This record gives sequence, structure tokens and C-alpha cells, in this order.
Amino acid sequence: MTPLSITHPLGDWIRQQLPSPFAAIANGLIAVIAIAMLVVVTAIFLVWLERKVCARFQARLGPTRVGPFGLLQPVADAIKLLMKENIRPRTVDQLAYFLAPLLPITGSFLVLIVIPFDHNLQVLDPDAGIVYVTAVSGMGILGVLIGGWGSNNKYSLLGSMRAGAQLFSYELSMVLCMLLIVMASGTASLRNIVLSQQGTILDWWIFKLPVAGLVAFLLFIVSSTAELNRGPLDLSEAEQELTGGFHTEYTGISFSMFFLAEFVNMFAAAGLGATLFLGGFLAPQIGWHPVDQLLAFIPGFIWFAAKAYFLIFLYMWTRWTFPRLRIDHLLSLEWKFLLPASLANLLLAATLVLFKWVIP
Amino acid sequence: MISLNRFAGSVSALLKGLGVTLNYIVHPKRVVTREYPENRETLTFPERFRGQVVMPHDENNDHNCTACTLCEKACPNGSISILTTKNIASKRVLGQFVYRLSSCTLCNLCIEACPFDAIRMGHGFEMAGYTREELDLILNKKEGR
Amino acid sequence: MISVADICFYCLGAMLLILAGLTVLSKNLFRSVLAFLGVILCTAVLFISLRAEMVALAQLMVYVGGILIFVLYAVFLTSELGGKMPDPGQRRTFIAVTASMFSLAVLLGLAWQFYGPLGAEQVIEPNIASLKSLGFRLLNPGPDGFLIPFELISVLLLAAMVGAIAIAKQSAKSGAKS
Amino acid sequence: MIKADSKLLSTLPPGFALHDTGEDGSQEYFLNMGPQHPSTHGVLKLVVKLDGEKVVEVVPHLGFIHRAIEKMGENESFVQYIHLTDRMDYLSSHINNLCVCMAIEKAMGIGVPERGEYIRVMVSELQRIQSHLLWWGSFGMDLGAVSTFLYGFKEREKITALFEELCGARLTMNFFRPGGSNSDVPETFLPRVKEIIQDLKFALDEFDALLTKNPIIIERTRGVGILPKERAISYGCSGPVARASGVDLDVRKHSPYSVYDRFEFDVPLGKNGDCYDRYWVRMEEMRQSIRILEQASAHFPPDPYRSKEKPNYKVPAGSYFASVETARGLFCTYMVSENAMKPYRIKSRSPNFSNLSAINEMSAGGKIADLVTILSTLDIIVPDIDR
Repeated sequence: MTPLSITHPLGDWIRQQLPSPFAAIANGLIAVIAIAMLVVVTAIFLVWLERKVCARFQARLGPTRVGPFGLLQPVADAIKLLMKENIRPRTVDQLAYFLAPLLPITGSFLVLIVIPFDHNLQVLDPDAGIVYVTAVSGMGILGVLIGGWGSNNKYSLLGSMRAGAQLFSYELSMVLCMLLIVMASGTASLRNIVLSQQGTILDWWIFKLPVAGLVAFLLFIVSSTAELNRGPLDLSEAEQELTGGFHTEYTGISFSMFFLAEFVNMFAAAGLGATLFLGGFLAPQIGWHPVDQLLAFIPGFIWFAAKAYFLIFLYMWTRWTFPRLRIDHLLSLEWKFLLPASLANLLLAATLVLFKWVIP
Repeated sequence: MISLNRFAGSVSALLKGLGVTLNYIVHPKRVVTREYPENRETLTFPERFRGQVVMPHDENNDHNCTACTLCEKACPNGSISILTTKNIASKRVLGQFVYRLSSCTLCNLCIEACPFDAIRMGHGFEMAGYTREELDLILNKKEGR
Repeated sequence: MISVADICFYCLGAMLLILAGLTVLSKNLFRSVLAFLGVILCTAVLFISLRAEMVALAQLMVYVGGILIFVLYAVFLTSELGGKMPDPGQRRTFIAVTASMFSLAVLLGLAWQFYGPLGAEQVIEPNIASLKSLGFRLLNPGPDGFLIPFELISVLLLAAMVGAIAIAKQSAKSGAKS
Repeated sequence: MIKADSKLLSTLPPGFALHDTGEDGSQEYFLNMGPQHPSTHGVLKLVVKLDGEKVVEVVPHLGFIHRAIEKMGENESFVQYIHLTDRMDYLSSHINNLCVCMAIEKAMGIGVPERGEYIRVMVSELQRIQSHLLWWGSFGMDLGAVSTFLYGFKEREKITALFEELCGARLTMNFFRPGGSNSDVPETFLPRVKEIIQDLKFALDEFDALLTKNPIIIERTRGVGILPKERAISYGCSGPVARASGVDLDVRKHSPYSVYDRFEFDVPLGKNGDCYDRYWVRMEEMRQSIRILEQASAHFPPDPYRSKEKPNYKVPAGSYFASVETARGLFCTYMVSENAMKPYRIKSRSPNFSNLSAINEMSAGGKIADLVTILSTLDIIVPDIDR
């Protein structure tokens, strides 16, 4: 892992201009600001997209009034949330109540740092990128747990207890799916995982490992849905049962922190899925030269965004179709089905890799 | 094998559900939203729509009310008060037809009770007001003759 | 001359010490868990500054993603919101102080043995704890490797898990009876 | 763990106090679900005793929107009382109206022309379908599938629009009168009914694909909230709730009112009395209602729609009773008259109170998510409980 560095022409230029410690600091600042901008813009766009897509699923129009196609609606929402009085119930644990909303957003911020958006667009590429992702995503769980307990509300407590059990168990199968890719590609650095998928579409890990790749992809989608706390696996929010679960007592800016983190997390998870299974920033190549060149002409970050948003659409599609599972079903789904399935799938993939039964 | 069958059945059921929602998103014509304040001009109401009670007036600003108070009696909520007065021939005529929209349940009983078709259900439906007094309406424009 | 890295290190060390003190001294159990979270994060940063990223990540994954959550669960299920812990007795204080002094002495001794007097310049070997080298050492059956201890620990964990399930089942049975 | 609030205990009415949390250090605690809770469908408050997520005991608290409708009825004329029944079970308002009208008709010996009876049957069945559609939507939403709510409302809207054309109102109809109905059906009525039937058949297939066969729904409803047949009878449950438990009780079939005896339809019965059966019974009832509508619209008789209006509704002394099958079950009107314009006493028996009373038995031992499912399949309308 190289210390904060931007492998981008801009970063090189700054390094030439400034003496080394200042260049590092300047590059770091630029990276942080860029990621922060990305977080805000993505969150705002995703809020709009979610509302629009969900509306279309439900035979509605969604926001149409504020801005063209209602695009400014989330901005209006954000202004409203910021202007709102930040109500603090008298009986909450103050430290926990204020600390909790910050942790999930920190976690998703940290995950975004290692996602390769394009060939030269990645803040940090640690050797152990996958381990890094699993390590920092634990922050989200902490926020939910602390917030739910600190609110001193029974609904919140139930929600956070559910969240702990759920996120903890689903992390296992998610990590196993990621491990499968690490094993197949022989590297844990996200950039190298993407580069290991160069070639045609069939070289993406979802297709390259026959059956195992596709199964791992589906398992990844299911378990990341649970990790993201999104319907149909949004047990810790469970509006109909727990009136909002862990964020029942939150309003205004502190609620919007949770809200923001949820959407940024979704983007991060979708980006991770695209990186691992769908070739990340690589353009899809079909093996026919003229078309390939045309596709390769489109910049990588657009391909990355397209793939990520495809996954986000999958998340939204399932969310607005399926009813919510019950907590015990959710856990038995993980422990009795997803975990054994991902273990078996890992074994299958190991066999495939060992005997080189991959699509050439 | 039974459990495998069940698994396949479950998956196909889930996929069918996904198909239903996808059908909505690929057919924008199925959107049923109508945007209300914008379409106010084109809003159509069924003929029998029960909005607030109105008293039709003819071109001379006259109405059919004879102050018989049948509607007042028919109203279950006491929303109608007929204040009578005497005309030149010292006949009892309508002075003021007081209609309290705030307590009206739009039940149509007064209209059914009226033998002269003096009142009917209008199509007004935007009935909000800032004070309760705003909803105390006087339906007749001038006294009866 | 003091470099930027040194300043960072001392700041981090001070923060680490304060947070560690809070962890032990805070009357509120929940606050001490939060301070513990801070300790873990600071330690992870220390590891990163020593170029042992893998260790830092493992620390984060195991402690933040696992142990801390269980500790939080324990705190949530047993303590009252804003509840204060009772003062420990003199005997307990004495035992705790002795134990920590002893472990400090052991650590200092180890440091002396490896690095000589404090402050001596040491060349940090890069990537001493990279994913690759750690993996090779973990799966090395030879004297340098940790394959056998690793497997032994796995067996121990398995036994512990089976035992936990057995105990849980027993108590569930007796609970159903009562 | 957060301890049970002692103030909460004191709000329980005498005789309904839940057992105090044990002194043996058990983990049980209280949770107030409602009166502001997304899945209690109105101002119902459930005091739930929980052990972790397991429901130990549920006590419903009623009376948040009690309006003393029956007492108000004593100060209204018989015809005026009809419009008050709109506001009990607002999703079955046509059928409630019908019940009062039938009681008055019995009392005064008013006959109803054939067309009037057909209008009554068709409108009642449309009302039943729209009520079940709304239930279907909110059932899906209670289980977390938010889209179903919109789908249910989308289909219901067609029927509501038809009602708007029919009587000018969408919810509080006040359409039926002793001897027939307020007005004849508009000319567009029959074609629109046929259109609605076509739309509904398609929609019901979609609904089946979305929820009925969905394994998540099956997992969450099969074997959940079981109400055995004899318990359903002893609680006085009626309607789909009782029929799902296997109680063969449908007023339309067993003491047919109006012209229900002329139509062919089945009464769907469940076997287990669990949430899935209650779900299935309602879905099947919609199909049966469509059958009735098809038969009725095929032989829609000509005028007149209403028998000659009486100059006044002075009901002869005596007590009169009428019962109908609303979307939620047995609705009865019992009125005592002293040969006056106003009833001496009027009583409405509505299904929801009895149906809700079974909730503790059904949900005890389940998860808190099951409680929501059960409450949703009971399909309660809170204003109908409180009246």
C-alpha cells in the first residue's frame, strides 16, 4: 500500500510543482475533497433515482415539480432536513446519540477510497483491498448499534439488535464471495482484480468461472442487500414493525446522515460488485474488432458507473417487489442456505481454478 | 429432490414477481398519476359529484327557496339554518340561508328533502379555510320574494 | 530534527494513552467501550505508520467488526443507559495495577531485546506484514511457519463452539422445564 | 435492557392489567404499539408484552376515536342514521347502509323492486371487492412490499370512481334508502362494471404472481397466527377471519338477503385458520364477487329502481333486526322503535370488535413481525371498533 497518492496526471503534476511533504498533503486533500464531492453528489442523485424508479415501479410519476424531472427534489429535501430543528429526546445518551450518525457515513466514505473508478482514478490501492473493505465496513454496524441503543427507545433497541445480528451474519457470506474472486484472480487489490478481467465479456469473473461465478454474483447481491439494510432485508429499519428501527428517534441532520450513508453504501456496494464480477472500469468487449474499439473509446469511469448503476437498479428492483423477511427467516436463510451455498461455491471455484476449467 | 423442486418453484415465483414490477417500469403508459393543481382546468366531475351545497340562481339572481325548512329538518348535523323574514306582503320568505360547511358531511339528505330543487350539490371540493367562520356560508344572494 | 512523521507519532501516542486511560477509568461502561474503539483505531493507524497495513486491517476487522460489537451487545444487554459502575475495591485495584506493571515490564524487556536502547534508529523492513508474506508464513508447515499452531487454534475454536452450542441447548432444555 | 415504565402500567384499564414483569429477573418488557404506528391502521393502541422479539401478551386499547354513533342515532331520524353508518366501517359503507335500510324496510313493510335489489347486490359486491383490494395493498405494505399498496389502490380507484359516478361520493356513500336507492344507476354503470371485471381479472393474476405464490409471503403467513375453528366461534369472529378458520358462516349464503339466493357463488373456507388462509380466503372472495357481478350484470332488470317513497319514516313500535355480510364479516342492525320518527335505541353489531378480540390468542408466542402480519390479516377498521 502506497501512502496517499493519486495515480493520475493531476497528482503527478502536483508532485512536480511542490516539495514532497506538501505535495502529499495537497494530493491527499484533493482526494478527500473529490471523494466527499462524490459522496454528496452520488447520494443526492441516488435519492432522486430511488424515488423516480420506485415511483415507476408503482405506476406513479415520482418527483416532478422541483427542477427538470424533479432532479432538484433531493436538494430541496436536503435543505429541509438541514433547516429542521435537531430534536434530541431528553432521555437519550448524548454521546452515543450524536456519535452514531457519523460512523456509517465514515465507513462508506472509507470504502469509496479504494474503489477503482477508472484506470487512473483511485485514491488508494492497498494490496489487501478486499480485507480493507471488510474491515472498514464494520463502522456502519457500530453506528447502527450505538445509535439504536443511545436513542433509549424500545423500537430503536430492537432495530439495532436486529441490525447487529443481521449485518454480522451476512458479512460472512459476502466475504466468502469476495474471497472466491481473490482466489480466482490471485490478488486482493481491487485494481488488479479489475485488470485480471481484461479481454472479452466472457473474461469477467461472473462468466469466466463457469456456474461458480454466477452463483457467487447472486449470493453477493443477496448478502450485500442485507449488509446495506435495504428491503426486502431491511429488518433493522422495518418501518411497519419498528416504525423506523434504529433511527426512530433521529430527525433533521442526524437522520439525514444515516440516510446519506444508506445511499452511499449502496453505491459503494454496487461499485464493489461491478469491480469484482463485472469487470469494473473495463469496457465490455465482444470480440468483434470495430464494435470493440467503439466501446473501448468510451471512458472507463462511464463503464464503471453504468455497471454500478445496473447493480443499483437490481437493488431497487428487488426492494420494490418483495415483502420483508422475518428476522428468524433472515438468519436461517443466511446460516442454513447462503453460508453453506457460498462455502460449497468456494469449493467448486477452487476446483475450477485448480484444474484451470475456466473459460479461456 | 422435493426440496430442489421447492427451491426451483420458489425461485420461479420470485422471478414472476419481479416480472410484474418490471412490466410497470417498461410500460410508462401504466402510470396512473394525475398531477393535481396543474390539471385543475381539465378536471371533470361526474354529474352526481357531491361537493359543497350550492343554491342555483337564475339570471335575475332569484332562487327557488321558499324557506319551507325541510332541508333544515333533514340535515343530520344541523348544518343548515334558515333565517326567515317577512316580505312586503308580510309573507314568510327566506331571509338568509345559512350553511355551515364546517359541520356538513355532504350526505345529500337536504337535496333529497328539497321539493323545489332550490339547492343542489355543487362540484366545489377545495373547501379549506383558515378560520371556522370562513366556512359559515350564506347561500342566497338576496332575500326571497 | 523532528519530522512531520514524528509529530504525528507523538500526537497519536498521546491520544492513544488518553483513550486507554479513559477505557479503564470511565465510570460509564458505554463510554469506556467507545474509548476502546478509539484505542483500536489509533493502534491501527500506528500499525499503518509502521508499514504493517495487513496487521492494521486485521486489527480493524477482528476488533471493530467482531469483538467490539460483541462487547457492545454485552454492554447493551446488561447495563442501564447512563448507568455508573461501582468503584472497584482496593484489592482489585492493587491486582490490576500489579498486572499492568508486570505486562509493561515484559513489553519493555522485549523491546530492549529486539531494538536495544529506546530511540535507536531502526530500519523498518517494508512489507514485513504484507498479505503475501503473512499468507506464506501462515501456511508454512516448517519451523518458521504457523500452519500447525493455526490449525490447532482452529480445532480449539471448533471445540469451543461445539461446547457453547451444547451448553446453550442444555440451558434451553432446563429453561423449558422450569 | 430498558425497564418497563411504571406509568405505562397505570394507563391500563382495571381488569385488563397485564401481568407485571416477573421479579425473577425475566427479560420481559412492554412496548406500546400505537396509537401512532404505521401498521395499526389508525388510532389503535396495542400494549405488547415482549420477551426479546417474542410476543408474550397483547392487549388492544380502544376508544381513541369513539364518537358515540349509536347514541347520536337516537337523536337522528331513521333515515339520517344511514349516513352515520358510513362512518363506521368506511370501506363497507354501502353494505352498512344496506343493513339499516333493510331493518327499516322490515319494520315498515317496504318492498324493493327487482332492479333496486340488483343494484344493491352489485354495489355491495363492488364494495366488497374494493375493500379487499385496499386490504390487499395494505397487507403487502405491512409485510414490507410497498409497491403492492399502490397496486391495490390503483385497482380500487376504478371502483371508487364508479361509486363517485353512482352516488357522488367515494367513501361515505349514503346511497341506499329504504325501498331501493337514492337514485338510479347512471347509464354508464353496466359497461363500466364489465370493464372493471376485465381489469380485475388481469390484476388478480398479477397479485397472485406478486404475493400469493411468493415464498417469502408463504413463509411469513403459513402457520402464523392460527385461530382454531372453535376458538373463532367462541370469540364471535365472522367474515373472512372466521371462514379462514373453517367456520362456514356467510349471511349471503345461509340466510340470503336481497337477491343473493339467485346467484351462484361459493363460500371459500380455509383449513388451518392461519394468516395464509385468511389471505387466500379474501383473494378467493374477490373472485367470487366477480362471479356474482358477472351474473348480475348479465340479467340487469329494467325500472323501477325504488318503491314508492313514504311521506315519512315513522317506524311502528317494536324491535327490528337485519344482518348483512360486509367485507369484514357479520354486520347487524338492531333497532327499537316506539312508533316515533327517531329510534328509541339503535345498535349496530360490527365484525371488527370481535375479530380483534382474538388477537392475543393468535399472536402470543409469535414474533413481533407476526403480530403485524396478524393484525393485517384481521383487516380491522378502527372507527368500526370504536364507533
